[in-house]
Amino acid sequence: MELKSIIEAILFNAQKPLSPKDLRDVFSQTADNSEDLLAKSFKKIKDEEIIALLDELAKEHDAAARTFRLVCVAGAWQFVSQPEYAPWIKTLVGEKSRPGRLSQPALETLAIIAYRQPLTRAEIEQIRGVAVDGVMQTLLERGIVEQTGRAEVVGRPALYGTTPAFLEYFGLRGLEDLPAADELRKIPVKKPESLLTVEPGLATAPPEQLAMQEVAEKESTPAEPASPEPRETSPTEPPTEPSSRA
Amino acid sequence: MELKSIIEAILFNAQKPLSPKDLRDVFSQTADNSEDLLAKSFKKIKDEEIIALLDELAKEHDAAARTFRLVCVAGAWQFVSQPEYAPWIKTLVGEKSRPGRLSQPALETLAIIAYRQPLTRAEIEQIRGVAVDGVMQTLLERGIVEQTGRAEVVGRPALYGTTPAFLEYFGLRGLEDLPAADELRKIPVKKPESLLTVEPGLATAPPEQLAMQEVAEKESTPAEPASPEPRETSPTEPPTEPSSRA
Amino acid sequence: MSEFKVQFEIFEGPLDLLLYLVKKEEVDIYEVNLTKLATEFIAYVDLLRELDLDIAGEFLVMASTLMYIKSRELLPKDQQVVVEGEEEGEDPRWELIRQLVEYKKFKDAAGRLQEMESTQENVYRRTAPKLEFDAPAQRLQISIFDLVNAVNVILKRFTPADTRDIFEDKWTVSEKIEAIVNLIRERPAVKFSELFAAATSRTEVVVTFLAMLELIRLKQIVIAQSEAFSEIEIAQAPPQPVGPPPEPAAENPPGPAPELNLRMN
Repeated sequence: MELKSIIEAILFNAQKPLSPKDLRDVFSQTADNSEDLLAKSFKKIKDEEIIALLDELAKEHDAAARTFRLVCVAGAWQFVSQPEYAPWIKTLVGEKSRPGRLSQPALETLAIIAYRQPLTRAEIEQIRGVAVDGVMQTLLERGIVEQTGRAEVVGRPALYGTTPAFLEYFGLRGLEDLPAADELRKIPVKKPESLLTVEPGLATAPPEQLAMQEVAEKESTPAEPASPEPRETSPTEPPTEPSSRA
Repeated sequence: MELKSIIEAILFNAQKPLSPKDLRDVFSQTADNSEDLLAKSFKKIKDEEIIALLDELAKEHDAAARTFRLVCVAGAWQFVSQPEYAPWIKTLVGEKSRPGRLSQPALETLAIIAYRQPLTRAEIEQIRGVAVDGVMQTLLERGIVEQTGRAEVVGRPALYGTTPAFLEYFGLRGLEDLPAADELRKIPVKKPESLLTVEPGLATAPPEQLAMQEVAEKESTPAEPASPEPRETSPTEPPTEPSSRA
Repeated sequence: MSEFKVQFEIFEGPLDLLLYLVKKEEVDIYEVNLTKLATEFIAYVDLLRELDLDIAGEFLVMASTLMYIKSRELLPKDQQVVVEGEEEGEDPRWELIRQLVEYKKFKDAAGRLQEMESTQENVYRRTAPKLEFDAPAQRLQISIFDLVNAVNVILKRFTPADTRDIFEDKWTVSEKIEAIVNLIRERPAVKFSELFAAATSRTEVVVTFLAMLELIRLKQIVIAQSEAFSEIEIAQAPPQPVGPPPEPAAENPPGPAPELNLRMN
């Protein structure tokens, strides 16, 4: 019996998703309670070993391409069915108890928080261009967003981030699994050195100069002093009051 | 999507074993509730078709040789884990505090099955004189009795027999090791003219031949025959690890 | 009017409306003619104002920003006012495009989240059936004699007549009981097989067996199996306080036979 198989068997019989630590506990307890030498030999397994085997198992099941997969959601592993079988499973086990779908504004706000966390409400509003009081309320109430701290700036505004429930709701292993995470996490577009005009007399800059990549790869602009953003990689938006708003 | 895959997905998510009829019901209900053309196309599937696919699936899973298999017990299909993973699964789900006693009806039913297998439920009921649905369920769930085939008579009723777990529990090498197996197997049991109304209390009442009084007079009678308290003098406790575990 | 209102509410904010207008132009955001965009946006907002609809403040702010951009851009470059204090990073055109690009990315991300949300609705997690881990091999507390006894009970229940057929007068259970009792008085332990070794017919075996069962039931003898597969031994039960005569079966242990505990644990 391989360790990997035992992990599979445990997960197969679990009533809820199990973390590597949960699995480690099962091995350790079984070692204590059993006379079996093999069981005893698994007394101390490292989390990393378990995780590596879990990843292997998941790959095996993906390759087998059956109707179920082994997935990790928010750090806990579970067997899940492929979504296309939902109609029949629904008949069998009934409708999933799940809160209603999120509205478009809530999804947009959530996307901003997910990719840019932690950030303040003002920063969210700057990206969305509208107030987010109502949707923030919804997201906080549903427990997919939470206050994670306070920005070290004047007024010490609250910083927000996503919760494990967020990962569960969207079936994500972790934040790194968010689609296009690399791209969206960066603060992408910075102003070119000088704007050129497209046509004589018109001030609109030609697209080339605005090409995002050029700018994005330049870390020319220093982080705003007001920025509460702790992540060095993403200097944040300037605080909310641009002159253009006046 | 193949029908076979859908069957797998259903069974994978079932909380209890499903019969071909259960599966048929899931398909039929889903057809009613769904707009999906594929789902609708499974409105009427024949049991035979389902059974054939179940057999195929079971073979596939056997061939995959993972830690679980698809098995049919008493006409109902379910995914089960291979027994060798029991120590860890036991740790996971916890031991039940419920004592593993069998009720007298269950015990009698088990005895009948053990000595007279394979036999149908009707035959068991004929011998016991009462319906055995409840106790059969218990015995099947406990895995000491299983469906072993089908009788080649009208209706092809299921035949039941004891499982290897039964032998293991009693430490028997085989059924031929059952005490007085030859004798007890042969004793004819005819259906009584009228079903005896057996009061539970009378069930073991000594028949005349046993002339208990003689013995009782000679020997001191135990205080509480009903009490199962283990006597510390009894050399009963077997060593903790039976050979089967080695 | 209500039609407009509905339409207007589709937009989450001015950026959303702007994106919509850009999309209508079928050009990349970077290539959009901001002047034209400003005109359309302002027309939209003016229309809504005329219709006396509530307009979120953000739309008005955006409208004024766009008007500013438009007015600037209509001037030849050399006549454009350089506002004092307006440094790089605050060019309103650039600022607007940057915002639009940024917003669009998150709007797209929101779209992907939405897809994941609806997929996830259809992902069912396997919840294993509840296992009863009093698995038979571990937890059943019955002995094989309980089992045999049960057969015996059934047989007796049915066939007083049959038993008479089987148990010829030659051997009676009570005689056998006495024989066993005598045997175990002489020796501390008797092998199960010994009891039957001398049997001359199958009927005698059955009678002996029944006798033994009765003695177990009466706790006159104990039966032990030191381990699985080992030979079963019979011994005299330790003396017990005298009590009432044995109750009939209902209270007879359906569960553990005290003498033999074959738990496989």
